Amino acid sequence: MLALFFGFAALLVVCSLLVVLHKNPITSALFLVLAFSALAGIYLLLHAEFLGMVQIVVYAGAIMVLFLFVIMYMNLQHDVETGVQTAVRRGIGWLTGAVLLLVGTTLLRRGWFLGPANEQMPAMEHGNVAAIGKVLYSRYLFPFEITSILLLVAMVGVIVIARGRAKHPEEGA
Amino acid sequence: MVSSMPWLSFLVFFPLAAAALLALMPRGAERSAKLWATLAAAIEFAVSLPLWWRIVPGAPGFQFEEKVAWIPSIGATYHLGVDGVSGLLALLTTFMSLIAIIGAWTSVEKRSREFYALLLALEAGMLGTFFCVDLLLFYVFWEAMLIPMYLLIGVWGGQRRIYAAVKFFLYTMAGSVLMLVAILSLWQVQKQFSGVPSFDLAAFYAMPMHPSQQLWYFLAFAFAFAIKVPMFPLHTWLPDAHVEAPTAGSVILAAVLLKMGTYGFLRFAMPMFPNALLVCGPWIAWIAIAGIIYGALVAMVQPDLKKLVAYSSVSHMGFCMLGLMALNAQGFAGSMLTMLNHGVSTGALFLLVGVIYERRHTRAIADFGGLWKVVPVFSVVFLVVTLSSIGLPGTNGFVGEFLVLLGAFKTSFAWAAVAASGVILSACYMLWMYQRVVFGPVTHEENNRLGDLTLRERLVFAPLLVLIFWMGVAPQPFLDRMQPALDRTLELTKQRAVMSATAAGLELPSAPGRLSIPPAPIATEVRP
Amino acid sequence: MLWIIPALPLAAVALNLLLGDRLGKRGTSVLACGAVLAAFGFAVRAVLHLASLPEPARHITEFVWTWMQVGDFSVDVSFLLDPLSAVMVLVVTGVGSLIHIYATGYMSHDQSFRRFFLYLNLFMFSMLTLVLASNYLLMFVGWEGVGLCSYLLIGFWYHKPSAADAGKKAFIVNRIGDFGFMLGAFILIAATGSLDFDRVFAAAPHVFSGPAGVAAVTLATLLMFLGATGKSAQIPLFVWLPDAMEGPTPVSALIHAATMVTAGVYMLARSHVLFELAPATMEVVAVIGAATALMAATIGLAQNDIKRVLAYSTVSQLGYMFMACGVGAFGAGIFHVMTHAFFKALLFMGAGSVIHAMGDEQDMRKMGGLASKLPWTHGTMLIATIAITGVPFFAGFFSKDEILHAAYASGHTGIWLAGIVGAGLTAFYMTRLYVLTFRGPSRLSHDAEHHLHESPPSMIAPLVVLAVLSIVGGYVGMPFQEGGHLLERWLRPVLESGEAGVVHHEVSRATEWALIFTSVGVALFGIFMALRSYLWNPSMATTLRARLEGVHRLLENKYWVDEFYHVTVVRPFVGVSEWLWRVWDVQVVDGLVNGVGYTLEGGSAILKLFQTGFVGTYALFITLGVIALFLHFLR
Amino acid sequence: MSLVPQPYFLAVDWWTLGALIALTVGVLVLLLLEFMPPRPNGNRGALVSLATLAAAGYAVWRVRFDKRALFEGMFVHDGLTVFFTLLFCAIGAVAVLISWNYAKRTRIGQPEYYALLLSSVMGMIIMAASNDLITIFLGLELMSLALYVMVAFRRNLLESNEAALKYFLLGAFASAFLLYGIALLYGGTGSTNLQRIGDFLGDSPIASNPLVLAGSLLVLTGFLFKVAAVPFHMWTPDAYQGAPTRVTGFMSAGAKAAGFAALIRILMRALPTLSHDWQPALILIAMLTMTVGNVTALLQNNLKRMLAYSSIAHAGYILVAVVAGGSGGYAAAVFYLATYSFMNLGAFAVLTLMGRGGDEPVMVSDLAGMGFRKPLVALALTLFMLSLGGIPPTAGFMGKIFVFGAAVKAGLFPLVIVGVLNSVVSVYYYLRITVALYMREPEGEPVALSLNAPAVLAIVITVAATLWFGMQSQGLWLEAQRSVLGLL
Amino acid sequence: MIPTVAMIPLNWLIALSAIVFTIGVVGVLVRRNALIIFMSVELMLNAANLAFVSFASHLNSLDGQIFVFFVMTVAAAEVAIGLAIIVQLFRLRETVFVDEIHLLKG
Repeated sequence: MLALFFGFAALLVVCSLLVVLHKNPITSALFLVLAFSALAGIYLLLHAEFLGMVQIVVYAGAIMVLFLFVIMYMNLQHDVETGVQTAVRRGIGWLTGAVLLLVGTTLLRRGWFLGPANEQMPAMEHGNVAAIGKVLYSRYLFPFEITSILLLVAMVGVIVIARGRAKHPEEGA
Repeated sequence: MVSSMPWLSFLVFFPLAAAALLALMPRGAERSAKLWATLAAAIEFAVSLPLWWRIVPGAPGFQFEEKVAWIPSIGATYHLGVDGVSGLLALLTTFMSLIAIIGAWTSVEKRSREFYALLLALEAGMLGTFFCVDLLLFYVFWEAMLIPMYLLIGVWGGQRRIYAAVKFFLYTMAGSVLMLVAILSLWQVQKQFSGVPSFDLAAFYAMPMHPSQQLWYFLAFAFAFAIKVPMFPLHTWLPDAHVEAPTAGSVILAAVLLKMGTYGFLRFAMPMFPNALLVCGPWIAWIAIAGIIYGALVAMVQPDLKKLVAYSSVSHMGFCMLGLMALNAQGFAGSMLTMLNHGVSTGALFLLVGVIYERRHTRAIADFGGLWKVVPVFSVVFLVVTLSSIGLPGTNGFVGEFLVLLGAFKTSFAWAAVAASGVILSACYMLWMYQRVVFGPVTHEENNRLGDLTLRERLVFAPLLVLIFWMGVAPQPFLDRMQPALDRTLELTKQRAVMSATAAGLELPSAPGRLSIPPAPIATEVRP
Repeated sequence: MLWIIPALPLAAVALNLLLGDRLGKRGTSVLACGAVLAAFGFAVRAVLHLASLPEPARHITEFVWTWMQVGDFSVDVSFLLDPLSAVMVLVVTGVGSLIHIYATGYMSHDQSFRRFFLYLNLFMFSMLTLVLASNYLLMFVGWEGVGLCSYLLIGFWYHKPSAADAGKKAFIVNRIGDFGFMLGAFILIAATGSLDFDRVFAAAPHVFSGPAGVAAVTLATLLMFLGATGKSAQIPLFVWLPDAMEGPTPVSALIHAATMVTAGVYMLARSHVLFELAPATMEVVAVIGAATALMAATIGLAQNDIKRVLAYSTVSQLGYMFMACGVGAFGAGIFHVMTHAFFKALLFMGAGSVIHAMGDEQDMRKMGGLASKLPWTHGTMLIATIAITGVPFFAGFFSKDEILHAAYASGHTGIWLAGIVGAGLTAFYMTRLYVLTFRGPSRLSHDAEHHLHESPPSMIAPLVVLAVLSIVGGYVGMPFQEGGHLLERWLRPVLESGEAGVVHHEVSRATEWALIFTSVGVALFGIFMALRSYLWNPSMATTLRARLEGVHRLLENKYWVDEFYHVTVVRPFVGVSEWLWRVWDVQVVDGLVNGVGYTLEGGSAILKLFQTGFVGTYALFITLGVIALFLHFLR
Repeated sequence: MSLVPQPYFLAVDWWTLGALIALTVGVLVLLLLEFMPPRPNGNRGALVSLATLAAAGYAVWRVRFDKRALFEGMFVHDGLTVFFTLLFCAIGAVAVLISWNYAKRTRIGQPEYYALLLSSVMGMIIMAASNDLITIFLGLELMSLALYVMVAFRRNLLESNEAALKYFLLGAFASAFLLYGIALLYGGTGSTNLQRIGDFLGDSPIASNPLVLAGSLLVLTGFLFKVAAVPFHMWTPDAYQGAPTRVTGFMSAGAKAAGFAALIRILMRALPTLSHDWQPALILIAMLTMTVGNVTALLQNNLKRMLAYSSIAHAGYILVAVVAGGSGGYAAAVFYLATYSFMNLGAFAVLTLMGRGGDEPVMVSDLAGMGFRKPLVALALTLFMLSLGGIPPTAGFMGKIFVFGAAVKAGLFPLVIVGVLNSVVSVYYYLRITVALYMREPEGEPVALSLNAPAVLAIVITVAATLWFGMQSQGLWLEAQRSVLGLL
Repeated sequence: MIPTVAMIPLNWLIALSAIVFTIGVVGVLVRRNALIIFMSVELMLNAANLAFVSFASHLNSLDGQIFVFFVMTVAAAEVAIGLAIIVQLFRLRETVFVDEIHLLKG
């Protein structure tokens, strides 16, 4: 179990790094898919089977396809990133990241402790899909409804932004 | 007028309403705007006149009080009231506003509706500031007043009007925001003390404060007021504002706006924080004295008439502050009288400068000379006003300065000795200026064609001259009206000093040093 | 009805202003002179009334209205007539009337005739207020009022820059004195609680006792004396008076000879109670008086402008008066004020007559031999000259002698000696003036010769009256009378109270005679020397001048006092002011204010640089912000 | 109050949800309008939006005194909710009014625009009404997504697109921080419900659990980003400048208010025990926010950009009140938000009138001489500037009184002094606008002013509110106090 | 009863999520391609999700998982709009490099 976790974790970290490091956007995107998949694996290990599935379906399946679609639509080549400016940016970026990680872990290493564990949790033997479904439509009905509006807005928004050229001469003058 | 009528509110809001109506007048009504404005100001002045005889000088507290809840949850009230001090200053305001409006008839041709509307709005703001006895309301008027003045300077001003207007606004505001913090904090303290939130002045008067606590409050208030006065070295907005402002603006600025600062000291900073006052008073007095001399010296070398008068204001207002810091009856009365005097005399001076500026479009002293021959009436008026500004006995300036110096002397010989040299210096700069403008041969050909004072201008100056002499020869009616209120303030200051000190378990700090001459024991032994 | 005396000229001023040019020259003359004459009439009436009262009751106060009453301090507008002010009011209205009449002739061709009389009446009002005031503050009103009129009248011909300058100088120098006056008054208020003469003097001996009290009264009197030096042109504030000769001559006669400049003496005499309490001040007064008398006399030796000679003579004579006050002989001082008013007014008016006749020429070097051309002027001037030089039986002799006697008698031998020398010098320069103007060969230009004419009767008549007074005016003060002479006895109710404070050294009759002979001898010697060097042997003056080149330069340039003041006071003041304005005010104080603005704008420009427009930068700052928050919690 | 699930829905619960229901219906109706034949002069979208907002407002108003907790305490109906719901409805209505002419004129995307606007309002309401981090997050995203699109609405304009991109990327970036923070808080407290978090932390003897600290810090970051506090503010000028003016107005008022509403609820409900830890940091942030906002605004020539920096500064003032805390401080913040919304919207409403296209960059110099050409409009703009500058007798002044009063009460004198001095600095650039309006002559052709009734109505409303709340602030203040006192 | 998932220590899970989160942050900071930046943001979101799930499993609660579910929804919506904006950007400027987009600044 632990070994599996380490494998997924390593895969996740490496793929994430490659997403950031790789020059070719398509490759980056593919690594991201891989990273998401690794994450799904970890979810499974954590007995979040439903999420693992959704992770694959939504992220690796839908979102990343969208990404790839866009990248290909744009026909992007390798990112050319040379010059002092880029180097400086990189240096600062990595340094900042390192510091962020450092301060974050320093704080957390002071001995954090978990909140109160839930005692009434139903036992989960074969996945938690049913439990999630139950909760989602009872306790979490309200946020669930919000997400529906959210997706509606996203749809409308995408249509507004990305539909064809301007129809009206005044627009975007 | 029945006393139940909101007389003070009428006084405050009538000009505002008139301003609104004026601003809403149709375009092309510029010509009649001045008439309507004059009418409004005249009505206002007429309605304010009973302030002269209806205020009972000896009656305690404020009179014609109007109190309406404003923001009850924080204890802010719309609370107006008047006493001898504010009544006189309000009269000065209505009077000088009328004068300024009539004085501006020919000088403002562009956008005159708006000009007069702003003047009237300014009048409303000033009256509100003098009448209100609620700290928050006071602050509202105090700041709101800046807007019309700012626009007057900025729109109808001279070359560098924008700089001057913005500087005026920001400088004054920078000072007053700290006062706002103090007010808010004071309100907090008051609420804890009495349990009832209130911005009412009386509530603050009734509250003892630890002397060490008072210092910061006092400094915050003093800073705000000192800028308005303006006290050296916070005065640099004044020359710019005066020079750039249109004549009417300068007149109002000098005549009334500067009084806000000294009035603020008298009404708020001093009685509310007496122990801090006792500590800071001598310092402020010395700064005031420095201002007297500094203003005079700098005025001496000004090439611009308005600037000269502006710096002379610094000097005169130094006298006002010195009188207040003397903390005795003479100093207070002198200071108050100097406020009125300065309002009349300096207002008249600015009007005079306006008169020649209107004709010659220059204010440089070097552009004039020998005017007596060309415009004798103007020169005579100018002379009288100059002498009043110098403080010649028989004119108003003398009585005020004398009482201030006397008051200062009673507190400290050195104050009076150094400050009195300002009397010499004022003669130097004013007479030198007068000489260069009016005496000598006519040096500029254009000046030969100057027209003398018109009938309207004579009518403007006549009441000013009457006041100059009246207040110089028989100032007692004025003194009678202000003194009880001043005495109460002084008494209140002393009481509160003792109250605060005892509440804090401290000994009362000694008053500023006195002359070692034994006080007058003789009042009875008079030779027949 | 005391108030009517100052009110009359004031009413004339008001009428003059109101009626304006409708008045005409004649109307103006009538109005102005009439008002002053009426005032004189009322004054005479009042004084007669005063004289009719028994001696202790000669003290009439008249309350008019409360001027100001603040706290425990109160001042009234109220007038006081007692023997001292009676003398002054008579002199002022009397000589004033004469000069008014004279001026109608003198100024008859001036464009600003009306304005002149307006000022003159205003001056009369102020001067009468000064002398009739019953308290220091009202006195101060007159005090400053005469200063104002002096300013206006000196600068009467305002188009002449020199006149305007002189007027301003007079006012400002006077203001310096007034500054002292005011501070002195403050001490009095602080000590006695009042400025009323009666109350101050009644309280003074009680309040100003002990070392602290003496110190206070010394300071007070010194400050008041500073005021007097300003008004009465004493060292160090005498510089304005010679310049004041820029004004029309009647003005010089009235203000700068007869009345205003003696206000200081009057004030000292009025305050003698205080001064006698402060012996140190008295010494100072005496020394300053003597020094002024001597110094002005020496300057007078070398001046060529007829009016300037008279001006320095005035300064010198005023010095005598202060000398008298300083040695405690206030009565002698007032006596000299009176006689001096007669003969000096006469001298000025005579000089005015000459100038008038000469077509506004004032340089004595261009005169000479006028005696025959201007007989009346010459005659009266001669009398006045004799009077001032101290020739016996003329007015000046009595008063000057009394002063010298008092100086000697009080033990101030040095002062006395200075007075004697001064008397000699006075005799010399006055005789020089007389000779250069009226005697010797004529040095007139052709034009002047042609223009020359005797003055109109309106000018001559006052001269004659004054000439008479210059002769007889001294007889009120005949020496060697038991119980003091007439004036002394008249003034006694006012002046005696304090006399106790001053020790009077009795001198023997013989010494007294010796003193008289000495002073007369010195005067005669001075006259003789002048006659010898300017009339009988004119070359001698030239030789003398050549021999004493340095001294002459020194005197001609008035010891360079003006220049000294200019360098040490005026220039530094203007310089400092310029610096204060251009550097301190504009650059430092305002620079700081604007500096705040510039700093903020600079900050704005810098902050704008952070806003690069790049998403990366913005994200970086967000991350840095998070890191900073972490660091905060890591504390 | 009880978090126990209600046995059944009461009528009042429907009313409490009325605003959200109305908005949802409104959005759907608007989207359906697309299928109806277009009317050349009609503006059905705007009318429907107004009706929707009115209905939403009415529903909440009807039950304004009730207190309900729904959906297991995720949605609460209390004073704060009522106050902010009404405020958001008002902001939305004014935004509809100022959008009227533009949307009508361009005739494109009319219903979509309004649908997005209403969705955004809905997101804001959810943010203010949520008592659970989940719904807060969802509300925030709903609001933000709608706003991203609205910013990008003039999609063929480079600036608009750039603004949207920056806003979007940084918004997502900040959301990630927020989300991570929520995760940590969840880990540290075992719940996402604010009430439970608060109760747990209140009972917990250990104050500084690093998980909670780090979590609250990151959550704070997320909200500080939304309200544009330094150093998370840098998106603001670009987004505000690039966005269509009406959108800028809407989001400057609405998004800020919503962010603060949620922040206030979180701080009051969930993290009161941590105030000791975050107060110094917030003090510094508030100071920096005021100073950077005001100082940078000094040299701006583009009006929208200047107002963007000004809005940053105002976030700083509100933060002062938030730092002061207590019912007074939060009430002051609420009060300030309300007044700020009106005056800022008003200012943008005036800007929408200017320029031919309605969205051209309006420079300060474009205002030259307008004061006497269009006196009333100029007067309105002046009033808004004075109010933003905190000059009496305007609402902005009273807002400052309450904000600084609260901070004074909390003893935060350095903060208050920095604050008031900042308000002086701010007055400089607000005055620049009046200088341009009244004291400068126009150079070249003056910018046209396209007056239209709805926008004028919007200006009249905002002017009235600015003046009324300036002179009669008692009512609003009581409401503000009640809103935070009656927090469920 | 605590299930067996406790075998994966929370420390490591949190560390992992922190590392991934940081990588995401770094990606946003160092890359100039808007798409990659956006992907990095997705990485950050997923790191948060990981943290949620980890906590959820250790707290024995479903809330975290539900949260992740909503986050995914949000992410999907966000991606749609974000990509739309980026596509429009590319249409207008032919670039997706954010350092070439700085019309608005100062």
